[in-house]
Amino acid sequence: MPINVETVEVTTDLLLVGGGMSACGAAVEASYWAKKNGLKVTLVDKAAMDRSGAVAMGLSAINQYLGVGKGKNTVEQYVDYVKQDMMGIARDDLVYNIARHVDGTVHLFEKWGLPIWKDENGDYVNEGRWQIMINGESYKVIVAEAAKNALGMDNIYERVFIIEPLMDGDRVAGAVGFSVREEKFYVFKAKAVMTCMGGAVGVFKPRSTGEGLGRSWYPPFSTGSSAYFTLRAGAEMTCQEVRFIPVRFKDAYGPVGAWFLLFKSRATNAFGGEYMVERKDELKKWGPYGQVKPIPANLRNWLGMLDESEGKGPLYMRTEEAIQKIADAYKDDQKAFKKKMKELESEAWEDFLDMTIAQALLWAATNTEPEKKSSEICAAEPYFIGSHSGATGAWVSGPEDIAPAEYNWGYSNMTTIKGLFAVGDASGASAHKFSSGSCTEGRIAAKAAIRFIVENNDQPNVDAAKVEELKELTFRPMNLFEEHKDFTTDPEINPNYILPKMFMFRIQKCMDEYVGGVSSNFTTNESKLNRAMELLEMMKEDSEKLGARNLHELMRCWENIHRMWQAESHTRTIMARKETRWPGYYFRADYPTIDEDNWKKFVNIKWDPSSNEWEIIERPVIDLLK
Amino acid sequence: MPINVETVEVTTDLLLVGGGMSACGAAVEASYWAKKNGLKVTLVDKAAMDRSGAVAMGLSAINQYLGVGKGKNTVEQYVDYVKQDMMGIARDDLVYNIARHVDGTVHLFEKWGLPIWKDENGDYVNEGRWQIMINGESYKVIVAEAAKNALGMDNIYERVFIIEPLMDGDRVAGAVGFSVREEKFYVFKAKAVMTCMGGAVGVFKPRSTGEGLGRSWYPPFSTGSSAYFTLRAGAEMTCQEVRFIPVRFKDAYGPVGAWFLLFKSRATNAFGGEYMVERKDELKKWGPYGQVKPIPANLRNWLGMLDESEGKGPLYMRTEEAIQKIADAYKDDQKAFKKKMKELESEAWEDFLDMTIAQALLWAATNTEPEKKSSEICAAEPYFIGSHSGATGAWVSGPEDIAPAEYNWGYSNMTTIKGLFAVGDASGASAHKFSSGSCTEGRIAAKAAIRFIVENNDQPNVDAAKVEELKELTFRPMNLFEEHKDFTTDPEINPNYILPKMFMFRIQKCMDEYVGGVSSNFTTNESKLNRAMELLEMMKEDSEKLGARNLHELMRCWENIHRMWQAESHTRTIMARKETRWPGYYFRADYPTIDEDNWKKFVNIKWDPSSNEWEIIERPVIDLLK
Amino acid sequence: MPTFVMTEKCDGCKGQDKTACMHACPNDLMVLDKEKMKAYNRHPEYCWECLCCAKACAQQAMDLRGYADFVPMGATCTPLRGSDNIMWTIRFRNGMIKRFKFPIRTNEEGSAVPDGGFPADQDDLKSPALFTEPASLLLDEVPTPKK
Amino acid sequence: MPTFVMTEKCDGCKGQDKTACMHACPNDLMVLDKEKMKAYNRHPEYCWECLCCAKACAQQAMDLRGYADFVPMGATCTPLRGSDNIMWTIRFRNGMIKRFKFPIRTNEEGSAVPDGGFPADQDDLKSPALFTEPASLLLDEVPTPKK
Ligand SMILES: Cc1cc2c(cc1C)N(S(=O)(=O)O)[C@@H]1C(=O)NC(=O)N=C1N2C[C@H](O)[C@H](O)[C@H](O)COP(=O)(O)OP(=O)(O)OC[C@H]1O[C@@H](n2cnc3c(N)ncnc32)[C@H](O)[C@@H]1O
Ligand SMILES: Cc1cc2c(cc1C)N(S(=O)(=O)O)[C@@H]1C(=O)NC(=O)N=C1N2C[C@H](O)[C@H](O)[C@H](O)COP(=O)(O)OP(=O)(O)OC[C@H]1O[C@@H](n2cnc3c(N)ncnc32)[C@H](O)[C@@H]1O
Ligand SMILES: Nc1ncnc2c1ncn2[C@@H]1O[C@H](COP(=O)(O)O)[C@@H](O)[C@H]1O
Ligand SMILES: Nc1ncnc2c1ncn2[C@@H]1O[C@H](COP(=O)(O)O)[C@@H](O)[C@H]1O
Ligand SMILES: Nc1ncnc2c1ncn2[C@@H]1O[C@H](COP(=O)(O)O)[C@@H](O)[C@H]1O
Ligand code: SF4
Ligand code: SF4
Ligand code: SF4
Ligand code: SF4
Ligand code: NA
Repeated sequence: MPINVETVEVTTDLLLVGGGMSACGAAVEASYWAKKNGLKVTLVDKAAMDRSGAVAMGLSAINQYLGVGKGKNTVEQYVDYVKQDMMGIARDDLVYNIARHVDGTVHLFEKWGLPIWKDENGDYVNEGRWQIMINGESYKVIVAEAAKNALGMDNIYERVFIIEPLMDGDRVAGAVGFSVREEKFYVFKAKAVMTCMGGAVGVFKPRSTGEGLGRSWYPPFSTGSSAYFTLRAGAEMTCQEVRFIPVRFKDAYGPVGAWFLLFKSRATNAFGGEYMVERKDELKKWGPYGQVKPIPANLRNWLGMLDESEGKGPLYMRTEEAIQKIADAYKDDQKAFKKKMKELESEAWEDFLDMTIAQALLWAATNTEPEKKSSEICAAEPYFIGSHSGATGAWVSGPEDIAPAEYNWGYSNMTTIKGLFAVGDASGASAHKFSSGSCTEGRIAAKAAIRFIVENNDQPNVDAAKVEELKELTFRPMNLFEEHKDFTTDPEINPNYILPKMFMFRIQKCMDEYVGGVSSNFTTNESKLNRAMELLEMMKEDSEKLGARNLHELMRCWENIHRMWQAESHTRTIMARKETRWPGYYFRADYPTIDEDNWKKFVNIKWDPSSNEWEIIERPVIDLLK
Repeated sequence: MPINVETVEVTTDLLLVGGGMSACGAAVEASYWAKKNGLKVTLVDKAAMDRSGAVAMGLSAINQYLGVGKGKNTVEQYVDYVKQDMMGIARDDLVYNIARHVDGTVHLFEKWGLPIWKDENGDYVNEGRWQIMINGESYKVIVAEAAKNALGMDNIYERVFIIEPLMDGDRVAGAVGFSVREEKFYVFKAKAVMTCMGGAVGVFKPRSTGEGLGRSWYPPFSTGSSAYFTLRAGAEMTCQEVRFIPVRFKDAYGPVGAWFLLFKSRATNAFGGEYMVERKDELKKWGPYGQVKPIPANLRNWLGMLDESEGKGPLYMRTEEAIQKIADAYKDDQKAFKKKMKELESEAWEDFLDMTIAQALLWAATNTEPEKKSSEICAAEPYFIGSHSGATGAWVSGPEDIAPAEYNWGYSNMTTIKGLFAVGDASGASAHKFSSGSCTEGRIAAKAAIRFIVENNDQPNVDAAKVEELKELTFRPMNLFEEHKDFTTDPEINPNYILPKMFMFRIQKCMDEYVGGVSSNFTTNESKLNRAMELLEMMKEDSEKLGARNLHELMRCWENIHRMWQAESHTRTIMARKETRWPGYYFRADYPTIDEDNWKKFVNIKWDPSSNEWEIIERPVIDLLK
Repeated sequence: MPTFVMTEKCDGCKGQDKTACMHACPNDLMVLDKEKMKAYNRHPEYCWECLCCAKACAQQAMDLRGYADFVPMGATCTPLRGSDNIMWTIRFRNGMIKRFKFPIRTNEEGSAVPDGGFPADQDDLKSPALFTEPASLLLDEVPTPKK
Repeated sequence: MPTFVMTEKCDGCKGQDKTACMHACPNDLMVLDKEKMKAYNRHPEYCWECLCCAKACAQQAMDLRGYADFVPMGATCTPLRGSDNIMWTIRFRNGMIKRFKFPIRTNEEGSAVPDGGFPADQDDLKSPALFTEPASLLLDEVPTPKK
C-alpha cells in the first residue's frame, strides 16, 4: 500500500456503529446494563455526536408520543395506525414494542433539558394525535449529551467512517473503518454489533441538481451505510421496496407536519381544487387502506401526484388561509388578534428554523410571509428510511413476549446474523418511530444485545488476513488515484479511475430513470428494472475503479458504494413484488393494482457473502391485534 | 473600471455576427456583391470558424436537398411538407425562398470538397425524400474554408464574443463584444448587421446533470445569442413558443434520421408494441396535421411520450431488426451477405462518428453492437432552433417576388429593425432548413443586406456615451468579482455575486419545472407560467450580480443572460397562445386541444428598448400555395 | 449557497487542532486552510444548510447564502446561539427584517443525567422493562398486548 | 468523461501562442498551462465530446473518456485524422476492437473556391438569383411559385 496507514485495533464487548438518535438511546441503555455485567460499550460515529445524523439541525416536533400513562392513547391504537398507514405491511410486534416504551424516552428527553411545549395546564402541546411540539434546536445536542455522559468520551470514536462488518462465520465479529482526519485504519472487534447508521439519501436523483444538491429533506450524509453493513454481513433485509417520498415545501423541503396538523392548513391545486376532496373516489381502488383515517401517507401523495400528472400543479399549502382562520377567533379584539398573529408567525418560522433553515431562508429570499401568501408543496425524491413513513431495513427478531414464532429468533432487534442488531432507520417493517421511537428502539436493542453478550460471552474470531484484505480494499481509491493521477494533465479527467461525485450521479441517473424517480413520475416496469440491473452490474464493476484524492473523498467513495448496494436491493425487491401497493411511493405500470390475495406479505431479500448471490424470501404478515 | 480593458473599434459596411453554417453562406455570397459595390464585409465569431457552431463535429447527412434541377421534387412540395410538419404554422414565402435556392448551395458544397455519397449511377444517395448522405466529418471545415477564402482572414475576428447590438434610433448601427483571449472590448460599427449566432441549448434542464451536462444533442455552445441580439434591438420575434424536442438515442443523443429513413427501422416500446401503429387513433385529435405523411415530428414524439407516460417505456430503436432485414436480401449468398453486413455496420458507425461521437462511445462502453441489439431512444429536452423542426427566431421580411404585403417590408430576411438581418437558427417560422438551408438563407440575406447598404449608404450614428456604458456593463461581472472576492474565504460561496454555472442551473430548474421540461413531462399551465415569470423577474435582477473570475467565465455570464432572455420570450409566448398545437413539444394542460378557429396564426413578441415593455402581436398565417 | 466564512472575522479558532466549525459539521465539509489560518466549506454542493458550523463559531464569522441554483439572492438568516436560547435575524430580499428568539434547553449545558432522575434499578436482563421503567412510562408496568 | 490530455505526450504545441487544441475547441475549453507547458480541458461539464481538439492535436496527445455520470468505463473511441480521411479505433468495454476509415474531403485542404467553378456573373442586386445562379441550381432560372 503506497500510502502509509496505521492500523488501530479496538476490542470491546458491544459496538454501536453510528451516533444518531438510535445510537444515543442505545448508549444510554447499554451503559446501565453493561456496568451491571462488567461489559464494555464502544460507539463509533463518522461525525461528532452532538451534531451527527438526521437531527443535527434540530427538530420542531417529536412525532411519536402516545401519552399512555396519561390515558390519552393505547399502544394498540398506535399499532393499528401504523399498520394501516403502511398499506397493511408492518410488523405489529416491532411497532408495539417501540410504542410501549417510547413515552418513557420522551420523558427522559425532558429531564435531559429538552424544552417541550406546554399548554396552560402543563400538558404537552400536541401537533397531531401522536405528535408533540418542542423547541428543538438543540434536540440532538441534548440527547447526545446524555449518551456521552453515560458512555464516557474514552469509549467514543468520532470522525471514524465504518465500512464493513467483520465476520466470524455466521456471527458478527466487529467492524472496520477509517479516520477521515488521520491516515488510520480502525479494526473494532466486538461480541455484538449494533447498526445505527441511519437511512439513505442521494440514491435517487434529487430535484435540485446544482449546488442545491445538498438540500434534501433527509440529510445528504445519510448514505446507506446501514443497509450496506447489514447486507454485507449476510443479514436478511425487509421492505426494501418501501421507499419513502415525503410531500414537502417545494425546493427547500420544509416539512408539512406542522402545517397540516397544528395549523390545519388545506392543500389546493393551481385551480383552487382540493385533491384530497376531489379525488376521494380514487381511494376506493386501494383496498381497505383507502378507507382509513388518517389516509395513508403514500395515498395522500398519490392524490396530489395525480393532480400534478394532469397538469393541475403547482400544489399549494394554503398557509395564509390557515393562519387567518386560527386568528379569526380573536378578530373582535384587535390587540388579542395582533398578539395571536405574532404568535402564529413566530411558530411558523420556528418550525423551519428548528429543522429546515433553508426553507426559512427561501421564504425570506422570495419575500414570502406565510400569513400572507401560500407556498408550493411537492413530492420529494425517494429516500430510504425505516423510521418515518417508509419501512426499509433489516429483518429483526421481535420481542419474546409479543412476537409469534415466525418473527422471533432470540433477541429483540437482532438481525438474522448472530450478534448483529439493527435499530432506527437500519431496522425495517416498523415505520413511524421517528426520532423518539428510534431512540427507544436503540434502548430496546441495547438491552437485548447486552443479554446476547452475557449469554454468548466469547470473543469471536477475526481472521488477520481478511483484515489486511479489507484494509487494502478500504484505501484502494487513494492508491488508485496516486498511481494514475499524473497520466493526464487534469486529475478530474482520467480514464483510470472515477471520482465519487460522478459515480453518485451515475447511480442517481440510473435510479431516477429506470426505478421510478422524479423524472419518470415514480413509475417503473419490469423492462426498466432489468435495464437498471444491467447498469448497476456495470457500476459495481466500475466501483472498483473509484479514486480518491484525500481522506474526505475516500469517505465519499465508500458512501457511494453503500448507496449502490441500497440501490440494488431496492431494485431487486421492486422487481419481485408483482403489484402496486404503495402508489405515491412508486407505481409499477405492468402491475398497476394492489393484489391483497397474493401480495399481502413481506418480500425480503438477502445477499449471500459466500456465493455472492441474492435471494428473495417471502414472509407472512401476521396480525397480532385482531 | 478596475480592470484595464482596451477598446478596439472596427468600422465596416456589413457585419456578420457568428461564423456557423448561415454565416459562411452569407460570407461567400456577400463577398461577391460587396466587391461589386465597393463595400466591406466583416465576420465575427466567438470560436474559430473551421470548427464553430452546430456543425463543428460534422454531420452525416444534408437534410434539405430537393433535386429540383434533377426533376426529383418541386419547391412547392417542400413548402407543403414543412407547413404540415409545423402544424400549419409556417411562412410559405420564407420556406419557398430557401427551398428554391438550396440545391445550388449543396452543389457548391460538393465543389468545395465535401464527399457526398453516390450510387452506382452517380446520383446522390438519399437518406429520405429530402435528405442525402455525406461523409461529413469535415463538413464545417470545408464550408468555412470557402467563406474564409471569400472574405480573407483580415476581415474575420475569431474568439470575440458578441453581446449587444448598437442602435441608432430604429436602425441597427453595429455590435459590441469582447475578446475571450485578451482584455479587449470590441466596437463594430456597420451599416447592416446579420445575426447568425445559432440557437439556444441549456435553457431547459438537460437529462444528464452531472458531467454529461455538456452532452446535449445540439451543442452547449449554442446559447441564445441570436434571440438576445434581435430582442435587444427591439426586433419582433416569431414562434417563440415553437421549441424543438428531438427524439434521440438515449443519453448520448445520437440522431435518429439515418435509422428511421435510411435503415427503415421500427421503434417499439418495452412490450414490443409500436406506438406509431397502436396509437394511430390519437392522431385524429390533432386537426388535419394528424392525417398527413410524414406525420409531423411533434406528433411522432407525442405518440412515444404517451407510451412513456403510461409506463410502457423504454422505447427502443430496433437496429438489429432493421439491419437484418436489409441484409436478408443477400442471405442466399454468404459472401455477399457478409459484405453487406460489414457495409451496414460501417454505415451505422459512421452516422454517429460523423456527428455524435459520444453515441459511438456509448455503444462501445455498453458493449452494444447495433446489428445485434436494440438501443433506447427518448425525447430530449427542449431546444430553441429555427433551422430544424422548431421555428423560433426573428420575424423577417419575405422575398419581394413571393411574399404577400403582410410578410414583406423590404429586404429579404430583414427583421423589423432597419438594417438588422437574421438567418439560420436566428430567423423564425421557416423550419426544416437544416445545415444546407441555413447556409442558403445566409446567402439570400447577404445579397439583400448588400442591397440595403447600397440603398441606405450612410454610416449610422453611434453614441459614444452609450458605448462606454456598454463597456462598463460588459465587464461588470469581472469587476464585481474583483471587488468582493476577498470577503469570503472561498470565492465560490460569496453573497455578493453569483457565478454563471449556478445561474444557468437556476434558469434551467425554473424552465424545467414551470415551463414544461423533462421533469414536468413537457406540460405547463397558466399558474406555472406565472410562477416562471416571477422567478425570471428575480433572475433578471440577480443577473446584475453575475460574477466572473476571468474572460472565459465572463463569456459564460453573458451566455446565460442570453439564455435568460430566450427563456422569457418563450414563457411569455406560451402564455399568450391559449391552445395546445404542438403536443410532443409542449402540452398546455389548461388548453389541452388544438383550436384551428382561433389560433391558426402567429403569436409574435417584441421587447421595447425604450419602455422596457413586452408586447404580443398576432400575425396571420397566409397560405400561398393553395 | 451554503455557509460561507468571512475572511476578516475568522481567526482559524486560533490554530487549534479542531476548529469549532470543523468539529460541528455532520458532513465533514469545513476545513481549515492552515497556511491562511482561515476555514472554508470544501464542497458547497454537499452542504445541508444546517448551520451547525455557524452556530458553533465564536467569532460569528460564518453566515448562509442560499443555494445559488434556486434561491434568489439578497436574503440572510443568521443565528446567534446562546446557552439557553437562539436568536435569529432574518433579512428578506426586499430588505424587511424579522427577529425571533427561541429557547433551546431548560438546564445547563453538560448536565444531562442518563437516567433523568427516574429510579434506575432494573435488574432482569430478560424482562421487557428498560432501565428507567416502568417509572419513566408513568405506568406501573410495561404494557403488553391486549388480545 | 470528455477529452483529456496525456501528460507525457503533450508538448504544449511547443509554446506557440495558440495551441492546436485551443484553436479548435468551439466551446473555448482547452487551455495551456504555461508553467507546465501542458494543455487541459478546463471544464469537462461543458464539453460536447466533439473531438475537434483531439483531431487537431499533432502529438495524438488527446483522447476521450465518456461522461463519467452515465458512460460505463473502459471504452475508447480514438480518431486519427489525415488530409483526406479519418481512421477510428473503437475499443469496447469488453475489449473488442473495431476500426473504421471514412473519407473527409475530395480535394486538397485550402482549395475551396467560393464560386465552386460555376459561372459567377450575376449583376442585378434586385433579382432573386444568387451569384452562382441559375447555373448552380442546374436550372435555367430561379423557380417562382406556381399558383
Ligand atoms: C432530517 C429530518 C428528520 C426528521 C424530521 C425532519 C427532518 C428535516 N421530521 S418531520 O419531517 O416529520 O418533521 C421528524 C420530526 O419532526 N419528528 C421526529 O420525531 N422525527 C423526525 N425526523 C426523523 C428522525 O430524525 C429520524 O427518525 C431519526 O433521526 C432516525 O434515527 P437513526 O436511525 O439513529 O439515524 P440518525 O440519522 O439519527 O443517525 C445516523 C448516525 O450514523 C452515523 N453514520 C452514518 N454512516 C456512518 C458510517 N459509515 N460510519 C459511522 N457512522 C455513520 C451518523 O453520523 C449518525 O450519527
Ligand atoms: C448539432 C447537430 C446539428 C444538426 C444535426 C445533428 C447534430 C448533432 N442534424 S440531425 O440531427 O438532423 O441529424 C442535421 C443533419 O443531419 N443535417 C443537416 O443538414 N443539419 C442538421 N443539423 C442542424 C444544422 O447543424 C443547423 O441547422 C445549422 O448549423 C444552423 O446554422 P446556423 O444558424 O448558422 O448556426 P450554427 O450553430 O451553425 O452557427 C452559430 C455561430 O454563431 C457563433 N456564435 C454564437 N454565439 C455567438 C456570440 N455571442 N458571439 C459571436 N459568435 C457567436 C458560433 O460560434 C457559430 O459560429
Ligand atoms: N395530512 C396529514 N394527515 C395526517 N398526518 C400527517 C399529515 N401530514 C403529516 N402527518 C404526520 O405528521 C408528522 C410529520 O409529518 P411530516 O412533516 O410530513 O414529516 C408525521 O407523523 C406524519 O405522518
Ligand atoms: N420517422 C421519421 N419520419 C420522417 N422523417 C423523419 C423521421 N425521423 C427523422 N426524420 C427526418 O430526418 C431528418 C433527420 O432527422 P433527425 O435525425 O431526427 O434530426 C430530418 O429531416 C427529419 O425530419
Ligand atoms: N416594420 C414592420 N414590422 C413588422 N411587420 C411589418 C412591418 N412593416 C410591414 N409589416 C407587415 O405588413 C403588415 C401590414 O403592416 P402595416 O402596413 O405597417 O400596417 C403587417 O401585418 C406586417 O406583417
Ligand atoms: S469556527 Fe469560526 S473562527 Fe473558528 S475556524 Fe471556523 S469560521 Fe473560523
Ligand atoms: S451548514 Fe451544516 S452541512 Fe453545511 S458546512 Fe455547515 S455544518 Fe456542514
Ligand atoms: S494540441 Fe496536443 S500537443 Fe498541442 S497543446 Fe493541445 S494537447 Fe498539447
Ligand atoms: S471535445 Fe470538443 S468541446 Fe470538448 S474540449 Fe474538445 S473541442 Fe472542446
Ligand atoms: Na415526469
